[in-house]
Amino acid sequence: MSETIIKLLIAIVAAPLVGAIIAGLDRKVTARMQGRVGPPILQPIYDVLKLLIKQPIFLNRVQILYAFMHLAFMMLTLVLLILGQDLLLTLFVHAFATISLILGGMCVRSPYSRIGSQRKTLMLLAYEPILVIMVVGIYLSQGSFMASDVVAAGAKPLLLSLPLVFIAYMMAMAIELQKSPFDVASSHHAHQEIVKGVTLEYAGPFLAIIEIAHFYEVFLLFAVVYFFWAPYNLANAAVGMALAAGAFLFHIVLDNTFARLPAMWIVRFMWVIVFLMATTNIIWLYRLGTI
Amino acid sequence: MNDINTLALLGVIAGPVIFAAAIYFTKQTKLRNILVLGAALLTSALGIFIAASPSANVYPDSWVVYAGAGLEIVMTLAVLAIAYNIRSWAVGLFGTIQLVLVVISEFMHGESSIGPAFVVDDLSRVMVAIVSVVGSLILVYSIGYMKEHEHHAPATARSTNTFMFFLVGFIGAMNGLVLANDMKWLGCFFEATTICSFVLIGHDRTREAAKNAARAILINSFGGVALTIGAFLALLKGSTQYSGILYHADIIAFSFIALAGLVKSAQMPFQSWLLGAMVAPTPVSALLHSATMVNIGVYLVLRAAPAFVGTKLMYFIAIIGAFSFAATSALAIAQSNGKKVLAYSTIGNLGLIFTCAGIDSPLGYSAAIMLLCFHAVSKGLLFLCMGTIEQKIGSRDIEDMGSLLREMPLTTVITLIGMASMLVPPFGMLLSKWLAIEAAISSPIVLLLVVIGSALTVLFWAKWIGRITTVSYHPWYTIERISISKQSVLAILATIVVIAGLGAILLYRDLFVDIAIRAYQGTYISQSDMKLFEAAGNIPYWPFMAFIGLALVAGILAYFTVNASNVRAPFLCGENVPGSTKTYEFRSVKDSSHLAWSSSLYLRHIFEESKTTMWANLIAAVIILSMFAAIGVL
Amino acid sequence: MSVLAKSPWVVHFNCNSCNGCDIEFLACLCPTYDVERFGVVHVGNPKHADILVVTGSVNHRNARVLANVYQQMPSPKVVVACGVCTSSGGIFADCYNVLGGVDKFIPVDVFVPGCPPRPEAMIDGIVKAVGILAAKAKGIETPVADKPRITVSPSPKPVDETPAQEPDEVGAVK
Amino acid sequence: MLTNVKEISRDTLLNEVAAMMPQGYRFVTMTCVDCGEYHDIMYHFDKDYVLSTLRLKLLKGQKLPSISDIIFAAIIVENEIRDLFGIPVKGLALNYEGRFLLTEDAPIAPFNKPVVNTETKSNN
Amino acid sequence: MAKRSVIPFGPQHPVLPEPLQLKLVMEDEKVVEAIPAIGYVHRGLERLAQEKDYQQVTYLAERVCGICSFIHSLTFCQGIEELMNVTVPDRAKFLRVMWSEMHRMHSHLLWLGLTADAFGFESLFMQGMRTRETILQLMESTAGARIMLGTCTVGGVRRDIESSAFGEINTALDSVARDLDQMAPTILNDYSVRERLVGVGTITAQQAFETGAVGPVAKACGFARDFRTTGYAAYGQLDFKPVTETAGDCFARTQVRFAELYQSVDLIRQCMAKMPAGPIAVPVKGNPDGEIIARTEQPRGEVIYYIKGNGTKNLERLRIRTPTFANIPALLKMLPGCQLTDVPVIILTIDPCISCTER
Amino acid sequence: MRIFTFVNNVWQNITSRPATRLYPFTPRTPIAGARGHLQIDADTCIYCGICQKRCPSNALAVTREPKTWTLDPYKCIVCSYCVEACPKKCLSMNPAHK
Repeated sequence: MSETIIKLLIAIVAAPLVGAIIAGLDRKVTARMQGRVGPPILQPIYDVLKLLIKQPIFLNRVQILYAFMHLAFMMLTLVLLILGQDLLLTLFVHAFATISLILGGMCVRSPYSRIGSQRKTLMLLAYEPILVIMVVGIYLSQGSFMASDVVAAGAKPLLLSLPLVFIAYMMAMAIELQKSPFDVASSHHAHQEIVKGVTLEYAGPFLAIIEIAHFYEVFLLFAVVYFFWAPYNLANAAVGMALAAGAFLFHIVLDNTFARLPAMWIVRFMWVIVFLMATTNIIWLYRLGTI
Repeated sequence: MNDINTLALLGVIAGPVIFAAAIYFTKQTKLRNILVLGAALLTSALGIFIAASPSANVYPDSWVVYAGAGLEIVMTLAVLAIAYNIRSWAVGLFGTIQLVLVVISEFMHGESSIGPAFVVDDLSRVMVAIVSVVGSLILVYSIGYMKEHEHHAPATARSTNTFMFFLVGFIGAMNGLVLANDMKWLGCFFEATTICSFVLIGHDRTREAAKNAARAILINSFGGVALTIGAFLALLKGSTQYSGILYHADIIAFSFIALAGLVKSAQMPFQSWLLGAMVAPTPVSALLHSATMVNIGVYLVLRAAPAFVGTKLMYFIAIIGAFSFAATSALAIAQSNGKKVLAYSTIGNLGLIFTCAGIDSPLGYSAAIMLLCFHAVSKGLLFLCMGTIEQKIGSRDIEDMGSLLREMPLTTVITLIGMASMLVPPFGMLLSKWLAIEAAISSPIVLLLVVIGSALTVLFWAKWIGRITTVSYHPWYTIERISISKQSVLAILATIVVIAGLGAILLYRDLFVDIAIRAYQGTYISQSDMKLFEAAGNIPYWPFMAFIGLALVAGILAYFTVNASNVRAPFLCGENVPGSTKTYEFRSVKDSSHLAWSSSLYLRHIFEESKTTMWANLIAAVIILSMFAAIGVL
Repeated sequence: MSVLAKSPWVVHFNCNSCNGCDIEFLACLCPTYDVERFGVVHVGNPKHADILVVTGSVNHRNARVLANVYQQMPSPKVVVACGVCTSSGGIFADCYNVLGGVDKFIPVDVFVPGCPPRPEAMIDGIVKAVGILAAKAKGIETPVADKPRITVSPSPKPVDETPAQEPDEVGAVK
Repeated sequence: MLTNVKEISRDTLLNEVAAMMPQGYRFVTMTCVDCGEYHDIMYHFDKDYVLSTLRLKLLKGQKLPSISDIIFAAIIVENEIRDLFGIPVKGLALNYEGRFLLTEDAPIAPFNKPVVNTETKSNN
Repeated sequence: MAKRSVIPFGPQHPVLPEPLQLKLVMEDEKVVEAIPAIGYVHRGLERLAQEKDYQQVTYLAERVCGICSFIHSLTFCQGIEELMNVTVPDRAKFLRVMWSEMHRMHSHLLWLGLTADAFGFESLFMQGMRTRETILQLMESTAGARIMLGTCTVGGVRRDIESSAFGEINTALDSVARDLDQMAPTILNDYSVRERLVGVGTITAQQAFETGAVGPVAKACGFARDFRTTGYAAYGQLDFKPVTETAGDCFARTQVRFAELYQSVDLIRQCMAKMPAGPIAVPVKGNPDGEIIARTEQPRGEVIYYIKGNGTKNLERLRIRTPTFANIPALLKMLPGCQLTDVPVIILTIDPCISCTER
Repeated sequence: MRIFTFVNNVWQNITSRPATRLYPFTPRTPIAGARGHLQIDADTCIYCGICQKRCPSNALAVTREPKTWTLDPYKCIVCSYCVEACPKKCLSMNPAHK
């Protein structure tokens, strides 16, 4: 028990740091791809530290509550994953973390914030089924919903049985990372048509909370990529890491070579092309398996 | 066989009816209210007693069976009377078919071994608990509600006495239905609920109310016909009781009963009566949607589910349910009428229950029962909240619920609790939805529909919650004044929702799992299903509590410690009107002030109601027809 | 060094500018100058910003916008006035619809001269602003920025950088 | 020098303007000059890079009929003239009521010359 | 029926480089109505011009707009010169064309960057701005300043470009052309870019004519209306054809501007090849009298200066009609019916210069 | 119609040195002839006031008695009109920015 708790504590502390460094690397590499020098790699951490000491301006108190919920549910997602719990339930918890953020954007009388929230809802609508399908795929290939069984020694790497689902997951991940063709709701870069979307009315420490939650999310997203080649053994872990690094580069290139596309386009794309892709993979697994 | 149990059983059915009769003849409002309260107390006490008592069967004398038959004929005649009254030849036709079948079946003899006429088993105890507790609370609520409703109801409205009579009677009928095993009694209570709902929906007797009431009785009496046919077919094979049908696995008879269930539960394409029922006073909607009427369908199917494991029929029921879930979730997105959103959500959730029931695994079964319970409580609460809100702000439109948190903080917080229970992970609804998806893993089509549906539900719940919690900054909140009966009921229901929600995982682990195991005793369950079932029962409880607790503590601390001097007006591109009481006012053309307004997303161009409904109904009808084709009826 | 100095987020408001300063400010963000090296992010939203970069003088209509934008920024905050119009009205000081420099409406911490200032000058201004930001975070009183005039006279030696208010008659604004 | 100038009066304005478009003239802009007792209002049209001008002398205090119904593009410039010269424009399709370029504290009709000796009515 | 959304778009908005407000009325995210509110950059420059010496107005005119500043001063000087019958030396005319075209290039590249930004293509924005920096550097080395060149004066230009600098200019132009070639497949053929531009903000040729649209907006509707073809300055001696497209949507406007960038490179090269020797300015005596309309082609379209002199050193009236002023009615025709997502793109494809518009 | 058309550019950027001028750390030598800021040779100046008259933005103030020449750099638009007008050529433009 105490071992679990120590593991959890380490994860809770380390995950946002890793997430922040990934985000920092992201900014650095993006800058280099644009021919710039870019910020220091620790820049996201500086940003959060700075936000924490800024004046806590707010619009109404409800939004503060939602910010905390967002963070807590994001942490809960991590904890459930570390505990090796049911992936589907973890996914729902994660979805609710996003919903809290959406609600935080909606509960203020600020038009851009609300529009951002609505778009974020659409994005949730776009990628959530894909993630559920992914979990179903994991079940079909591993025979269990438990995260612990996916990484258990002797398990088959997921990527072998779920190649199309992996591609679909990449798309869903791009939405959650707010990467370019999909950055309709908010983005870390300026010049957004809806200003900052959901996080528009958060400032100071409250924004820092959301940023930290975002670091958790970044970590989680890459952790899932790692899961695609995860079974316990050193060689596999290296492949998993390489896969995560590849995903990282893919997203930056994606971000840098695409224009932002309209929200409805994204929903259509995800529900038609990506969804079909994922389900094809799933149906293939069904054919192999039960039927 | 226990005398006290029999008495309780009798009390929980006949008690409300007797009270109802007394209420009908009471002249004084105060006395009437006391009687309603008494009925509520008695029913809920007896309901809880039955729920807590061990399983029992009631073998009555033969006269009871005859009484059931007699009552069923009376009810059928009442339907015919209504048909004459509203000049509906279709209802007349349905009534006549029923009458003929019932009378014919009087002269036929069933199996020699007469089973129990009334049964108290796991499922019926759960149902009685829901009906009695939630139903009684709605009764109490309606005392306060009707007092206000009398003031601005149209002059054509029926008297409150009549209203109360049918409302209280309804609960009796409903209890009877879930306890009855004898097909005659079942049919009799089935018709009784149809008639009650007709009267209650048409309570205001406006043109619209009359129209919707007529539609309700039309569709429901169609359901009645299906049930009677089912009973008749069963009788042909010799069973006079529901348990007999199950025992013989009489799939043809059951398919008609299931059809009746689909009609009562307002699944696609029979959903229109439930949407129409929204014109009724809110307690009626609450009662129909949460505790009573719509649960009949799922109850009938759930009871039969373990008996028909692995049949095509169950598979189709699962598909119809899943399809209803997905379609109504899509339809709900385009609605701005709050009650209608709730109605669609009800249909969707019942669809999900059908799906779970149709999946044929203890996991699905346990999910279905859990969903049934949590849905009844949460939806009941939400409807009552809607009624309170509607009476206060005079609108059902989601868009008008902007500053509710300031105007009626208490009700809003309670509404939020209700909505949160539909959406937040460890609370019951989401837990059941999770179980549903896991259970559906074996049938891909059902799975896809459920996945799509649950993604769509997020859209309208998030939109609505967002709108309700929208407030501009205000240093103080209004103190809310609503009648004590309404307030206390809301508080009690909210408490139930919170406690049940927090304990959902425990409840599941310790209660619903056992029920499912008992129900599926002796049926074949695949290894993987069993594994899932076991895993689901073992989810840890503490991380949820720890982190939700953490969020609440931190959030609430921050909520009360942030300084009001840090409040800033929203970002309006710099054109805020300084000093305006409305912080979302901006200057625009001609320097005049305009209100910034951002309405929610309805996607009407995609999910336009009439068009989507048409297509969805068509598809649903095809599925139902293919269901009958698949089992060889057509 | 305070963390504030490491992550100054900038919001830019164009008051009455002729765009000259705006596009030079944009040039700062772009690869050739890339102020993101200092952690600068152009946020476009006053609620997230630490530094307000104003370009252009103030007129009757945008004065209220400027006040709103400034008011919506969380403290500590710093204002950088880029360009001569922003500092004093510049060539437009005598226009009927120009109320003068930004310093008449909000406290300005850094003035950047030039018409338009080159990106280098703007970077200098931002670096200076970052220092002030760090000081403000520590609660140190920062002096009001002045706009020193350069006065020369033949005897005995040129006097450089005298304070603004000293000679009364020189450069009377209107 | 300004070529192709045609003097018109307030009554014939709308007809003259309406006649320009069918002849292939594109509306370019309007110019207003304060000439003491009257405002010189010019409507510039362009055809094949050649400018034609309709010139209207509008006495101070008179209202200017709007051509925005005929030429939508005139809305902006008419509102501008309304602001800068204080000339009331009749029948504007989108009337900013003197709050187009200027706002409440700004000077009224800043382009009008200061009135010396002559009695001209205030335009507001 | 749900209420319609009403949101302020501007004045302080990250995609708008300049303060301009649009009151947008929307259903879901579809714009039903867009009403502009301007006046955030109105300075009253025209009247200031009437109070200043006409020579000084050259510098004032430059600051009508910082993006096409040189062409503003050029137009003003051409007006005054015509009014005072000053003949400008040929070399000065060629130099004026060179700087005009440099300004056109920097303006179009800036526009390209901002538009890329409006449709969320950050690295294209960076690339455009980076290419633009080459032009700015060129302007700095030839004129002494990056933006406000200040080289145009009544009677000629103030600064010469020595032939020795031509090599450097050619190298810079080569590098710009190379950058443009590299960007071309993205701007003209990338799926995501086309998805955002094709069919968005379309106006018909008829609408463009009726609303008096000018510049690339008109050219994208098939009107070959380019004031340079009238041959002011040295344009008469150079060989070029106005670029046109016919679709009338955002993509057509993008194509027009992108092609104009290549055209400008070519025009500067032609200038250097045909550059005559001689003085760069003639002295000017006296004061302007009479009224004149001067017109030139700016990056955004035709600019019109109405100048009325009264024989004193102060002007009687200076009126500036800038191209954005003429394009706003067209913008108002484009906006209703589009999605909120497209609003910034549509606004930016008319390349608004509010500072010009309001002066 | 293609996707990923920008990869070329991105690849080139990442493989070559960034275009950024590391300004405050490595200042650039000013371009000759650039109009950076105005400066005066006080000894040659005769305080005639022509520059003040010419200045479009009233940034200069010259008094004959006592002889002072004052520049408000926060009004100067660096047009160098005064430089051209100065009869003694004592005004000049320093190419360094300020």
